[in-house]
Amino acid sequence: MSTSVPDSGVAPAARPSSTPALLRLDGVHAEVAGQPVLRGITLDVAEGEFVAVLGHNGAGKSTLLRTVLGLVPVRRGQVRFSGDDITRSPTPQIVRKGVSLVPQQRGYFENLSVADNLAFGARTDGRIGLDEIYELFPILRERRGQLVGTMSGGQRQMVAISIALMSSPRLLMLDEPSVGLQPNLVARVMEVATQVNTEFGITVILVEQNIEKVLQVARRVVVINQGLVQLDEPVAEVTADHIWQLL
Amino acid sequence: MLLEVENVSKSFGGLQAVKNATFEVPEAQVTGLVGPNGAGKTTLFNMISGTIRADAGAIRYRDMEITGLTPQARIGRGIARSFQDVRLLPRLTVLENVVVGVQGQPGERLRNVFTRPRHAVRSEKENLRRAAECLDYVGMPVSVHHELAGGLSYGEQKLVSIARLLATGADLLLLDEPTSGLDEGSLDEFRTVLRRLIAEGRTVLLVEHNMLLVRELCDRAVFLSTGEVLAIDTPGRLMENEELRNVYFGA
Amino acid sequence: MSEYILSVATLIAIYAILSVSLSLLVGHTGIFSMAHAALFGVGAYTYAVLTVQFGWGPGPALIVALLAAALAGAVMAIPSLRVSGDYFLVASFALQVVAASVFENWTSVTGGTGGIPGIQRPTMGPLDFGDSTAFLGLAVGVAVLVVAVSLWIVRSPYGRMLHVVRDDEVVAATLGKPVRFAKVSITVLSGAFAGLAGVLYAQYLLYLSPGTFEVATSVSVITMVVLGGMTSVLGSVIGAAVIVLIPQGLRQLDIASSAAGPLEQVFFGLLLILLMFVRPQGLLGGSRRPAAARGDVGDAAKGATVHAA
Amino acid sequence: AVVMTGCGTSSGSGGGSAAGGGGTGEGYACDADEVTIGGLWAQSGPQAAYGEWFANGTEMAVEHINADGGIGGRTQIRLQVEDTRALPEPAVVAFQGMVSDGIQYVLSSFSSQTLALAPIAANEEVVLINGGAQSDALGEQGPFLFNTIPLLRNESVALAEKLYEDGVQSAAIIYTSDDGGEAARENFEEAFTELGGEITGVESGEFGGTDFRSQLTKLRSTDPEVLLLGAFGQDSANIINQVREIGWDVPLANTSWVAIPAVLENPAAEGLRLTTIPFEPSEEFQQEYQQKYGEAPTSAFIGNYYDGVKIFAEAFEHVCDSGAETVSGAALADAIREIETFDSVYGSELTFEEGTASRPIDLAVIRGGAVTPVE
Amino acid sequence: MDLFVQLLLNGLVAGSLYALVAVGFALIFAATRHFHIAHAAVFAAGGYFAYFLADLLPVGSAIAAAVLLSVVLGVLLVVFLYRPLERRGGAGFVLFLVSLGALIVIDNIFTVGLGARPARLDAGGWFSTTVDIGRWSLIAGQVALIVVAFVLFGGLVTLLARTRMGKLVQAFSGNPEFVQIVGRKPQVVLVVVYALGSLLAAVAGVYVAADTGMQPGLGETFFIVSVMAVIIGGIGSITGAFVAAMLLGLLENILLLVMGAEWTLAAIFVLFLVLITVSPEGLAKINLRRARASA
Ligand SMILES: Nc1ncnc2c1ncn2[C@@H]1O[C@H](COP(=O)(O)OP(=O)(O)OP(=O)(O)O)[C@@H](O)[C@H]1O
Ligand SMILES: Nc1ncnc2c1ncn2[C@@H]1O[C@H](COP(=O)(O)OP(=O)(O)OP(=O)(O)O)[C@@H](O)[C@H]1O
Ligand SMILES: [Mg+2]
Ligand SMILES: [Mg+2]
Repeated sequence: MSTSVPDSGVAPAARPSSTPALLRLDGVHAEVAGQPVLRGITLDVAEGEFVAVLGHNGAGKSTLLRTVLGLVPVRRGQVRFSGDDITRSPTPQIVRKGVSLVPQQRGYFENLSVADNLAFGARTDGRIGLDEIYELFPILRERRGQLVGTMSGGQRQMVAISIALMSSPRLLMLDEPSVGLQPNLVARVMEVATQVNTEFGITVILVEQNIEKVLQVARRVVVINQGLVQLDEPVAEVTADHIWQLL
Repeated sequence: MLLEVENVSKSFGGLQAVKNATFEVPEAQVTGLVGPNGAGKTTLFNMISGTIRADAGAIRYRDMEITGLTPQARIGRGIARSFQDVRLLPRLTVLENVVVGVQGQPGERLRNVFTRPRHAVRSEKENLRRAAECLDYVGMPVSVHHELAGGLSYGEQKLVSIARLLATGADLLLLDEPTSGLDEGSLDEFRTVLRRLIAEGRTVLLVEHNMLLVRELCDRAVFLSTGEVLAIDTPGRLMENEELRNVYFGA
Repeated sequence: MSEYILSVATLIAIYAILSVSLSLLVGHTGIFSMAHAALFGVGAYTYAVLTVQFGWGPGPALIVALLAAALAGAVMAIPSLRVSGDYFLVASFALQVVAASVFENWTSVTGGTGGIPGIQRPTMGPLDFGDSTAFLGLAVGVAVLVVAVSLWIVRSPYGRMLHVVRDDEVVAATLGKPVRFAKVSITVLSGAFAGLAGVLYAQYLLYLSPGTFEVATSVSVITMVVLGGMTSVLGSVIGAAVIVLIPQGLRQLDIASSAAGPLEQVFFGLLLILLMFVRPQGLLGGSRRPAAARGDVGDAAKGATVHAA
Repeated sequence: AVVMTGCGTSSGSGGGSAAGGGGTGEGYACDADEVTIGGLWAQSGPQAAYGEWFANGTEMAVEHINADGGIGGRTQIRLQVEDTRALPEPAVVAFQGMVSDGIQYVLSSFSSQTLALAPIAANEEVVLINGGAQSDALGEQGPFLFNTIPLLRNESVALAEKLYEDGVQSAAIIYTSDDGGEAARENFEEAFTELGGEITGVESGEFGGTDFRSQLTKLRSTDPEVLLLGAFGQDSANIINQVREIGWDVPLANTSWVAIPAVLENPAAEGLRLTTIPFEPSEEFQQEYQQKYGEAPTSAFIGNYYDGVKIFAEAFEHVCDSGAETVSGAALADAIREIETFDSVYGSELTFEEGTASRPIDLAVIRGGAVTPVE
Repeated sequence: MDLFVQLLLNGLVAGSLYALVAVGFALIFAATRHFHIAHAAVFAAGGYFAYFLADLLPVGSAIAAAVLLSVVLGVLLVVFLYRPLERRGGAGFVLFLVSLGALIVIDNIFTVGLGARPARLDAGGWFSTTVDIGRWSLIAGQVALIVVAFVLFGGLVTLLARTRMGKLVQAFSGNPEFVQIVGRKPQVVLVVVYALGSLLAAVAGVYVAADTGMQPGLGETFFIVSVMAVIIGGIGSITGAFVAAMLLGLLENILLLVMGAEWTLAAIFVLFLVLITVSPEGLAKINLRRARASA
């Protein structure tokens, strides 16, 4: 049903920045199941930024994050992280460079216990350890022996977020982390995202549907539409209504 | 009362997911089922729709006990559900996904396929028309009717799953987090659909974490926590409740 | 036409019936059966035993053979009600081995490994199916009928219901579909078709022995179905033709040594591998590519894990 | 009849298809430079080891005849072999192909495939030679099937009689559940009990690489005087080992098919009693075979197929000598019946009785790694 | 009684053989969801390689080299067939058929090499020395087989339960893609799993070659019974597979007391069908209940 959008689209706003880009996408094209999904994404994210990505269902937000991580092959264009070309690097190698993703679905191992799951995120040099996680999600301490597959939808989501946080990445990508979470936890997750960004200088890319929430936490907004960057502005320069109209 | 849940319990191994839950769902209203993650909402849905069996307690629909019935029998009486994780059939087309919701199709009986082919064909036409209507109802354009459901975006899938629910003709609709992950546009669409349904006299039991939506759409809400019903009230009053605020809504 | 060509053409028609009947299960209902050779065998043996051992006429023997194969299909459906995916694959494997074992060891009825010689082809009025051309006509006629019925079925609402059952049983149940009945009825019908193929096979070969109805045959029928495209009824026909013709084609290569047989098998294996790389959706499995190619054996094991205990 | 591509067009050219013509009625031309005969046996699958012996015997005979200038010093024989995996269906299809190519004479083996071919051979009037299968049903398959191997009933009955004469009163049977093993059991059991002997127990196992120890353990508890092995090839060798490994010293017996190197060289087989169809090819033959195939020609199968080709040559000449211009399958079959007795590579004579070779059967014993006759 | 105990001992031997093949398959299947029917070919390869190499090397080295080669074979299959195919989106039946193709190819290549003669490995005189156990007996080769089966099984369980690699294998079995997202290499898991699984099967293959000789088609027979054990044991449970395989071996032999050998396998299969119809999750269901209760 996707009507084709000409490659030119809306040119992304030039983003002069004093710090060198941590992540740089240059005209990235990608396909899923033979269908073009990303059609030339160009995006720079500087170290320490907090970028929110918005867009319709099916706009290609998840695909964008998965492409950065090498889970979706790049057809055309280039992805650089911290100056290195990672366009064709295997996922584990990219992760080791310091990129973490909380996927939209199944960001955990159902068949392992909570504790075993968290161990996969643990880093010896980690700034966020088990204690911090258990403070954030107390239920996980209580249930540390339970198989994640037997937990409720929201409980699983907590595990997924925790694994990514514990890996203490340079770039943290969150794909709708609050889906299915109870309201007070949604707020907590947003707080934590802000906290790791400001306290530890972790660069954050957050995909979200809730515009108001996004504007509260992020410092820059990127809107994706039909596989292209449609808007790319600092939060200060956009309003919810403005974005509403784009969507 | 359309649906009565009385002292229903369910344990998984050592974990009691639902404890003596009792509540009612009045006809032609939207009743919310809210509560923290892991409260037992999905588990309750599973028991009402018959995909799992309650350990104890009774479930009544239109004053008839349905506790022991199969899922097939329950939908036959007019209870239909959606899934937290959508569950469309990705290899069927959008229209097929909806038409399979229609109950009592003569063409689904192998015997009729051979012995009464004309009858089956005629009613098939009628069913397809009805499915198309349901898709129209949720705002899906005709152009997507023959696309595979697997290729739809998440939001569209959710709308199609509601169309499928409508096609069943059921009176009681169980919706499990129908809006999570929907973009703002689709959310609007969903609101409209739900209002129209209620206006038509259907009954909805809605699981939802989006409290703005609950407040806007629900007449009453059941608050569930660690498997127990803590309160039943209007959404507005529930949200003012200090205790619930702490465990759920947040400051 | 030479006897040879008639013979190969007849085999293609018979295997087409068999593979179409299996595609109803595998492609349309998601029942991955490794026991199709057993159903085929039940039809063939019932017919042969009744006509040769008990002197029945071809008509009644045919009817009983179809019923027996349908019944065998019903028996096969029982585990399919409880398990799916890999579990059923292995369950049907077991059924296949049990059936083969019965064909081989119930010597007093099936003649054991010695088999049943002396089967006759039927005559119908002026039509003598002992004539190879007439028999080919019969086989093709039956095949066309089976294909037509199968196409009609998979395109009916009943077929659509099978697809729902195939893709998600929980959803099917919550939509009010009679999941069990759907599975049993299609397995019974598929069994009857396989039995029909078996009867034709007995009449074609005029001799039965258990070797024909072993796992290897089930495997080659599955190959026919997958080759043609699991959800394509016509594809199954093509798959059958290709699998029957391959050894005939290789024969023309005339590799004259004792290694010819194994090399032919090696070639067949390589072909299978190559096909899965080049066209996993099968020859006619075109339009609905991504999903069809994902056809899932691994389903039952979802959430299964390696654990030491 | 429509003839397969490449057939009939090159008659007499020395190409692969001088057989010419298709279907029944016609046949080989007496003045052809080359005629084709068929071979149908397993080249792959579990039975392929036997296929190799059949092939070797057949090939040697073809080479010998061709080296001597062909049949009647003129007609070369060409051998066309196809793999059947010992299954009936591929055999039938391949056979039909051979018939369409005009072949009038086909060597086959394995009971089930040969039983499937027999009615078609009769219908198409093509001679079918079996030198490997011993199932008794092969004795009643009409005028176009000739067995160059005695059937099991002949051997098993002889074995039962000779053992009983030796004073053996009771026997247990272990057999493989293939047609050969099955027939061996049935015939022996019937003959032995008829004579007044007692069968103390019967056990079976799958053909091919089975561990028989448990069955043997069970049979041991029935305490028979002799254990009959209804198995051949490696299975037979395995059973012999396993009998001794479980510490059972019962005397063993088997029919001639047991005499393969793996058994003869095995000290555990010492003293095993067996029927033999004395296969004593000439020194020359033995040397040639050894050189060609790297083993001694101990299997009688080799001889049976060698004879099968020789019979063809003799029958072919017989037909042409009688003034015919073509040699049909029917004519070949008649010729074989007329000639009746042939020289055999066995070193003895071969006589057909109702289509089945009657060969002398002796009782022997394995001693010092060799089959030694007993008086 | 004498007979019964001897049959039990024989059952233990058969069970050990099935267990080696079954545990290897269970590991591979649970971790990868590959219906690796070419496992049967790896089993056969163990026997064939040992048979061929015994002409060139002392028997001990030949066996070691044969096992190593089979392990390499198993790993090659996953690296060059399954993995690339998965990359192209193949799964389920597609992988099954490729595996089937590989089985046919490998089996027949050996047949060409052998001329279909049974490959009987001469493992030395010790192999068939009778070992008396009370009034009963086994041969030394059988005793060795049982010991090896238990040792390898124990080692594998320890490895899975105690090491990081074990956890990684489990993680991979649950969510292979997420393994990459947490920065681990899935190839490593695949290689380890196939190497270990193939090792177990190859050892069983060597034993069969030494005992009765390896033959075309033999691998499939052992494979079918072993897969059945995997299902009875509960897919994913290594211990379940081991125990079920042992039980099948014992049962197969004990059934001889009441029926002929031609029916024992059929009887086991019928029993299997009844069992999975009644309790689809196999023995693991019981395990799972216990695990939940303790959670
Ligand atoms: N496995 C798949 N098969 C077919 N199409 C797919 C698949 N995965 C994604 N797509 C298609 O790719 C497009 C982009 O999907 P993506 O998941 O990136 O969207 P999104 O912006 O994350 O949407 P949402 O907000 O719903 O999560 C959609 O049109 C979707 O239908
Ligand atoms: N099959 C199962 N085995 C063990 N525990 C289970 C199982 N299913 C659910 N649970 C547990 O039961 C509790 C209730 O789960 P349920 O899915 O009903 O929660 P929910 O209210 O729907 O939560 P959410 O809002 O997160 O979806 C949870 O603690 C969960 O861990
Ligand atoms: Mg997304
Ligand atoms: Mg839920």
